[in-house]
Amino acid sequence: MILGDLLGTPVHDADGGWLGRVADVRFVLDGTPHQLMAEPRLLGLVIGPHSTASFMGYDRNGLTQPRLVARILRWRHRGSFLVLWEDIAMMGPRSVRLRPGFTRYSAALQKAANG
Amino acid sequence: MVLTTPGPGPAGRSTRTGRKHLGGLVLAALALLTGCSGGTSQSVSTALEDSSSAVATARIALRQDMDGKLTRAAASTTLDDELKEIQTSRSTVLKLSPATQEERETQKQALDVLDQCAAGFATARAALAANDGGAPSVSDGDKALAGAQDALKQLEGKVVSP
Amino acid sequence: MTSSPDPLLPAPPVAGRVLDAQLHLLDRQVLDHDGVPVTTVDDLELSGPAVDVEIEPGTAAPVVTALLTGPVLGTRIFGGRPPSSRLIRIPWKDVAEVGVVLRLGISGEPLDAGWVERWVRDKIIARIPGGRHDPR
Amino acid sequence: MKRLLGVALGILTAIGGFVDIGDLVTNAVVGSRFGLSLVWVVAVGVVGICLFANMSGRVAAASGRATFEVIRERLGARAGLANLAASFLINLMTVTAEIGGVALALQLASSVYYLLWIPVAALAVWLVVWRVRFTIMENVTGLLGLTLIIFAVALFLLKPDWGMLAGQLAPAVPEQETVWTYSYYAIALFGAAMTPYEVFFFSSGAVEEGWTVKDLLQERINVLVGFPLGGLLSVAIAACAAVVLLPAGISVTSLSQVVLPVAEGAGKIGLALVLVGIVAATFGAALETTLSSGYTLAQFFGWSWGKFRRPAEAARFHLAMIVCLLVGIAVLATGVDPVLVTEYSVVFSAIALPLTYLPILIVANDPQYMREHVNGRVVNVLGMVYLVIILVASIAAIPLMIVTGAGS
Repeated sequence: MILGDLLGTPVHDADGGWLGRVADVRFVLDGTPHQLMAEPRLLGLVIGPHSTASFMGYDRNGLTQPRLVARILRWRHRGSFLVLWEDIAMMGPRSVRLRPGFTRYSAALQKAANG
Repeated sequence: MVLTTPGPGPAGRSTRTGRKHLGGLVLAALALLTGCSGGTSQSVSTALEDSSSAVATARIALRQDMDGKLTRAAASTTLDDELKEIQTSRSTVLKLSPATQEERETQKQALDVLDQCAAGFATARAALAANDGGAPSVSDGDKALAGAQDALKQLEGKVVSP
Repeated sequence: MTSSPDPLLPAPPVAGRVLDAQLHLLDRQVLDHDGVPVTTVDDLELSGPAVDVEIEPGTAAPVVTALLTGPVLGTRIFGGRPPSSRLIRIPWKDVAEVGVVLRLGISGEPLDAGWVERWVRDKIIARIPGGRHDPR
Repeated sequence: MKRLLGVALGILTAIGGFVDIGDLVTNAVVGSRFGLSLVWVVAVGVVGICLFANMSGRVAAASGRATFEVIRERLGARAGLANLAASFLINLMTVTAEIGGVALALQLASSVYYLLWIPVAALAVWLVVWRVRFTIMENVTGLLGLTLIIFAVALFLLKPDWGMLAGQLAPAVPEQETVWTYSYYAIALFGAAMTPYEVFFFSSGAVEEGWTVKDLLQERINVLVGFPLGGLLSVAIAACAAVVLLPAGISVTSLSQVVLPVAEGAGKIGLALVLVGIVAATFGAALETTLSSGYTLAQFFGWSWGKFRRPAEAARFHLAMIVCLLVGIAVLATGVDPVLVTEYSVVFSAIALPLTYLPILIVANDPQYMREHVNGRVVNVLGMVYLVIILVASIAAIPLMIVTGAGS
């Protein structure tokens, strides 16, 4: 599948309850490099209940300036959370379903991991 | 839009320094908004205003030409530009469809004055083309335009928008 | 604002570098190994999972297999999607570095992603006198 | 010594390159109708362009990324494309206006009808874009554009009543105008001073010339000294119109009226100099806007771009510019008044300002791009203040355009 199909797709829990839309897709480079770089492995989905527009970088912990812009963008993305690949039951271009008892993690990127 | 077009010279200069009261301005703007939909006299007075700006420009250009401050190329280009302005105003006035006898009268007077302006421009351009010494002279052109300017001002005074 | 505590658990730590698709990959400039712009990342292709099929617990996570470019930009913006055969791919194995831009480890010249550029160059620009003149 | 020379040259070209057809026409129109009562807008606009040109130059020097790459990356494909469409169309309007300006100035010099000059001007623009080195192009047009200083000289030679001129400086609506036309022209002046193409061009130029963080100081001096002096030139244009045209009841609608005050004050020599200056300034701006249309398209789609490459190595970039010039010629060939195109282009520029300046402000704070060169606190506060001003101007522009019938 292609990533564009996934972004903005509605996300439901196991009972069909609406959780939000896919705001971003998180990958991790932790495999063995085949040639130049490791292939990015899908780590999980960032799900936003309010807006799926770009975070413009403000989901990174370090970015807090200018204050007003940071505040507005954070507010637009309030309630966003990360679910891991292990908690995803089904994926498609029209909907994503999570497994029962999935865990919501903070969507914030750790600055150190971001390099 | 606003009809107190100042005349040339220091008299005009002094009116410019006056400032309107803000409340009056808002009222004027509202009146303007409601009255903007049409009105022969409104369109005519705009056309006359544009034309008197054009004639005034042409007179400055001619005077500068006589004083040796302006090149022929620049002077004749200026006249061409301003004549175009007069022609635009004339076709605007011509296209109006006046509703009352009074408005028809206004339209006719405006067309007459604009024709006088165009004639003044013709004289002035011929003077520039005649390349010194010939007839008409540049000062003849300026005189013709001065006449047109007076006629414009008179009519502007008469046409008061509602 | 930053001091307001996040009520959610922090994500479990991972060993490698974390990349968010929108933030770090999509819409970034792609340069070849000589620093010549090739394209932008218009979309990404994943190795899975099968669309609308129940994912068995324990299934290995899908990986990014290729950068996509070309008509896929239009469909990403206006909806729909081009047939798989019309996707222009740059395999992930050719990506050398992900930073402010993505750098490839290869030359951009033979890539499918450059065919329009090559066509315009060969049919139009190179035929105008001075088209190959070095300005420096 | 060589370094000092570089700084001087940079400042001079920044002054000469500041004024374009938009500044010329808008300032003369405003001077002839509002006197100097809108000069404060020029001041606000100049501070704004200094702020954001400096910021975009810093982003380009620190990260090697020009403004439109940043815009696409931050706004995403969809909002980025909307931005591209708006910026590109406005840019195309500006290209058209600048080429028309070159042709009008050449008509004033030669009395050959301007429509005949248009293909000549466009061809000359293309040849320079195709062949001439970036720095030479910048320096020659910038230095020749400096002859516009004649506006300031002419102002002195006109021996105006300085006290009365100074009295006009207070922001107030003249009697024969309305608040609406006053606000409309305030936005037009603001748009003319802050035209987005200047930022596209400035940041792409920094990449063209291979600036690094070492060049930041010089860049800052160029902008902070050159642009305000360029702004003073704008004020001189308005003041000349206010002294000669306003008392005669003339409101400017053509380029010939813009130069009359200079002839009045400085005679034929002044006229010759001002025509050289106008041709150089509009020709320089035609080059900048033509390049900017190539830059924005290429940077959005990730094409290879730049005058530092052979044309064949940036084929789509060069093709896009050729097409833009042809479109500009076609638009002008319809006989549309270039001065009118200019007046609309500056207002539309004002409308599109937030689209350009918000992403720059955000990226200039991003350490991934900027490392230690992120914005300081003062710059951020100023940036936010300007973002609000820009937003207000942008939202108010269209309603004001309708209410005033585009300022008539």
